[in-house]
Amino acid sequence: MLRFYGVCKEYPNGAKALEDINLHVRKGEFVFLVGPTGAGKTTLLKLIFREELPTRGQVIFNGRNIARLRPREVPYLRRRIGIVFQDFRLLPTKTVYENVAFALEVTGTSGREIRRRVPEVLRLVGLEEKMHAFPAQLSGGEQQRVGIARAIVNNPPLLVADEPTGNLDPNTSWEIMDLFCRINAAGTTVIVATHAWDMVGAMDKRVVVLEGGRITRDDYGRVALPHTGGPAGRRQQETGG
Amino acid sequence: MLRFYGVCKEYPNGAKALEDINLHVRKGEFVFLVGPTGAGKTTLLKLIFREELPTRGQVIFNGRNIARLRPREVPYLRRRIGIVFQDFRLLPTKTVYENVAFALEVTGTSGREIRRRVPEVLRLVGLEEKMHAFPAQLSGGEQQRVGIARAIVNNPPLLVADEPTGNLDPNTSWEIMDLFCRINAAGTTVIVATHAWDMVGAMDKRVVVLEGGRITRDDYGRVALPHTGGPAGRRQQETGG
Amino acid sequence: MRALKYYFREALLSIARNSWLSLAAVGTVTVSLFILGFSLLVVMNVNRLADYLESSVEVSIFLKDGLTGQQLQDLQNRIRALPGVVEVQFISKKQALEEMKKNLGPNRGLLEGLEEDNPLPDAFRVRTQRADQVAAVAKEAASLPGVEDVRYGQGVVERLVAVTRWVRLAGLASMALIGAAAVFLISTTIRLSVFSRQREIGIMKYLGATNWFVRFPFLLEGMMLGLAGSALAALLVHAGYAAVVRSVTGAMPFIPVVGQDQAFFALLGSLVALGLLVGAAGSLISIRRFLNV
Amino acid sequence: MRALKYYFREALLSIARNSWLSLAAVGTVTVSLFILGFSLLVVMNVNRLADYLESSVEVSIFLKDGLTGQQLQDLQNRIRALPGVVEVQFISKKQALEEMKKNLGPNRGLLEGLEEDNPLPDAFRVRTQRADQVAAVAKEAASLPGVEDVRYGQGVVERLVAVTRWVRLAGLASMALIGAAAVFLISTTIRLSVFSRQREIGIMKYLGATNWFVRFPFLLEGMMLGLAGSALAALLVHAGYAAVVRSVTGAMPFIPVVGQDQAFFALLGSLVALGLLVGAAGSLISIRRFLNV
Ligand SMILES: Nc1ncnc2c1ncn2[C@@H]1O[C@H](COP(=O)(O)OP(=O)(O)OP(=O)(O)O)[C@@H](O)[C@H]1O
Ligand SMILES: Nc1ncnc2c1ncn2[C@@H]1O[C@H](COP(=O)(O)OP(=O)(O)OP(=O)(O)O)[C@@H](O)[C@H]1O
Ligand SMILES: [Mg+2]
Ligand SMILES: [Mg+2]
Repeated sequence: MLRFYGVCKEYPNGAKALEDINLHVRKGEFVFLVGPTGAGKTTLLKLIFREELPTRGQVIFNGRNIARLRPREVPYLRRRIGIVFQDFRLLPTKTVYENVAFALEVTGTSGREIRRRVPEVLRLVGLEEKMHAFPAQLSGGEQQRVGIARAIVNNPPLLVADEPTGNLDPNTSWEIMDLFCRINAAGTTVIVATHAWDMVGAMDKRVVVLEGGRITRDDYGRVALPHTGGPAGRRQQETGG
Repeated sequence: MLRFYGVCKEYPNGAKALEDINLHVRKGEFVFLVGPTGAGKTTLLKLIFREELPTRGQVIFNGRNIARLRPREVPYLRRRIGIVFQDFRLLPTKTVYENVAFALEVTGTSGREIRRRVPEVLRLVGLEEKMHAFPAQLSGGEQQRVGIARAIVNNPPLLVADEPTGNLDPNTSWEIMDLFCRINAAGTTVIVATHAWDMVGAMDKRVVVLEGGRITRDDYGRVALPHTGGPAGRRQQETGG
Repeated sequence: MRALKYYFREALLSIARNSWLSLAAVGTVTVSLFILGFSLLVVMNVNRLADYLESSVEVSIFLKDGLTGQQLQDLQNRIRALPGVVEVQFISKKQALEEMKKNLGPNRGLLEGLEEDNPLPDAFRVRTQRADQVAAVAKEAASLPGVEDVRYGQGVVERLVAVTRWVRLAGLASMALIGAAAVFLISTTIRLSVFSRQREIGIMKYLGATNWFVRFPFLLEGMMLGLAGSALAALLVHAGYAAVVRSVTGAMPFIPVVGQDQAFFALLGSLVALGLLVGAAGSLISIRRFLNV
Repeated sequence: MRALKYYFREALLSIARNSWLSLAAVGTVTVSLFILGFSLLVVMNVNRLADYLESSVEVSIFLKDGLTGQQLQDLQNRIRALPGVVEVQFISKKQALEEMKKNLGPNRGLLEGLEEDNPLPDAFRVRTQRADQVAAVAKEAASLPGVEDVRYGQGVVERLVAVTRWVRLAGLASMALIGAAAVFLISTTIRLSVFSRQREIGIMKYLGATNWFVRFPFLLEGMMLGLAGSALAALLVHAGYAAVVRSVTGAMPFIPVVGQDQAFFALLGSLVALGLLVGAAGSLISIRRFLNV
């Protein structure tokens, strides 16, 4: 479904974010993308929905080279991808309800369908009470969940989530991961970039590790955490490495 | 140093964020503020630096009622508080260097001192290479660290950090916590709102738990995690609770 | 249908929620178009005045003595056929003397006793449509048989022609200028208001909105703000001009003014159309650069 | 010192980094003030023309026959002392006859032989400073000893007075209007550009910046943009007006125009000052509502 061939990304200011990325995500897979801050996770995801174009190499989605899409085709690509942004990207002048509804309006969904789907998905992320609040009136975690609701509301074939639990407490984080697993089980391909190693470690999914713009590991199954959970453990590891 | 007396906060739209908060933070303390998303952590911190005013009750900082400050005194209050914002709040038209320097410019620090301090603190958070990038050219974690650098650059007597590691990988998160500990050891009072229970659990500091706008626990020492680290564990706990 | 409903709801919501921006835009449209409309009316009136002045220039064609009625008739026809001539009036020597007496006022005694042996000639008095046709008419008339002499206020007419031509040109130029300024000011304001929502536009695009889906509410919004502003401007021009005309015709009934006739309402209509157009075009153009994401 | 350096650096950096906003602001200032400046010049010129027309109105004071030189001298002094009188010219009966002959042109033969027994009276011809003083002067003069009759173009003068008074009023009113419009447009643009940086202002306040610390760079920025725009406008007005004056005096040398004299440069100076002021005030006012955090 999604393939990266020798993809490099260098930003105009000279920052090299990705180097020679080769990756194949099959339909129905659940992939964790992990790696230290600044490793290039967000950049990789941005290449998928064409926020950025690769400097070299190709990104193929459903058999089409994303860089070669004509401008008018781009919206239709994006409608097939649900995106949870690291910086939320909520529309500040729209309420929670309207923000989620927007993803449906865009595809021309009927008003009745919108009125049915939106409250349903807001209930899934636990925000039915904040339906008519504006983003500025929400806590960080609530905003993040609005972003998640918006990404899944139109059942996209591919879900791309960038750090979807960074502002959530462990309980809510697990609920969201559960939600992703259920969506995945229903057939949606899911790619999650995250720093939550504890969850990654416990969830038994494919894990792609990105470091300094390169893929350094691509495994299925439980992975060892890069630290042992405390300051002492981390220091040990540091002197050891 | 900081006292809350029967503080309530109800937002104009009717959302009750805090109810009857009584809290005393002593000079030199290190306090974790934890709790589920939407519990009121950010609201509590905003009351400290007067982004919001309490609906009832009093917030006393160094013997002065913060709500009673005259407008012209507010900047001087804020200069004594280093703040890491949950939503970063970097100045988009300033480079990383300028963003950090701004906190010093505000206090009238000399140019020489600024040129000395800023690179030093950027090195502490590992961003010396990104000094001349603009916020939009940074990864989420990098932006967060700029916010941290800015908060600590002028050695404030009180450091207030809202979710400072939400976008950081575990290694970097531990480094930042280490940094906070060292700052705390040097005499700065530190209040950190966070969802990183694993770190809170491992660090042996005072922990204030906020739930639904009320303080439900205020303990020193290691606390039990609210979940056991995996989907199975969480579900167990859920059915158990 | 459904989409249209969405577009209108979005546009109205956006106007309401960005009320400050909307007010600024409407205010700018109103002020700019009010100035434009009023200046246009001033220019129209100055032109009307110039027309009036020009048409009051006369050529006097003095005739030889002793022409027959038939000759006079022929001559009158030939003069009337000259290009630009709109009125030909016959002034007999008797009428001429009466007029001269009137003009001399207290010195009219000078002309006493001339009635019997009137030395003044018969004459035709000719009006042309425009002042710059006077010289040509005078020249043609001078070569007609039976014409003794042709006179007109040479210096004055030339001046008048120069002034009115200049006034017309200046009026046209300043209208073009003020019009361009109004368009610039309005579109700048609308650009600024779109600019402040740059991020929103980007987000919409990332959610799979087509360009037209993003653009349409902005287009509608621009048109509504433009319409509101220009309608207000038209109302103000209407009311203001009525007041001005009232006081002008009160103080100076002899001055011809452009009334609230068809041309006036055409002008108001154009103002409204301009506001609508600039609002629409301003939104479309300014949103373009943010759509490429 | 250090702070001042910081303020200037901030203002310049902000202009450079928000180049689009800055350009929009400068453009708006330039266009608005150019229109204002040019309209002001038009009004000044129309006023000058009105003055010229008014001052060419004359009162003719016809004298009784047989006054002595001493009496004439006394009379002239008393007339000169009347309020508003700027020029008194003695026209002897002989001069009057010559003039009349000239005016009659081809009909001058009418007056032949009158030289010996000239029926015309001696007269004083008086100019007043303003047309509306004519009537009063005429009335006063009529009651002086030795004066036979006083005449002036009654109907015409009254009209002229009405027109020029009206033109002056209308000029003043439209200047006030266009001036207010320019101030509104400029300050709206500056407000919009500050508005788009609302969040930044809030952040600065949360970092402990005093109001003045946040305000000062904006103030400087507003002043710089206002200055740049108004200086450009002044240059354009200067160049444009020079071109207009050249072609007006070429086409109509008889029309009095406001030259590029002291008043002209005072006007340009005021434009620049206005731009600076509105830029500064606009920033200060618009930033105020964002400072309360
Ligand atoms: N628009 C940009 N212009 C220039 N450099 C950029 C831009 N965006 C990202 N970078 C740089 O590219 C590198 C990778 O950034 P990216 O956002 O992909 O990291 P990340 O893995 O998502 O990190 P984090 O976990 O902190 O979000 C970083 O060094 C960053 O500074
Ligand atoms: N400006 C506001 N207007 C109205 N309601 C608000 C506003 N800010 C926060 N709230 C509400 O107050 C409650 C507490 O919000 P707060 O931001 O303090 O939570 P939090 O503990 O920081 O949560 P998180 O961990 O998700 O950041 C939430 O229910 C939120 O919706
Ligand atoms: Mg990222
Ligand atoms: Mg929060």
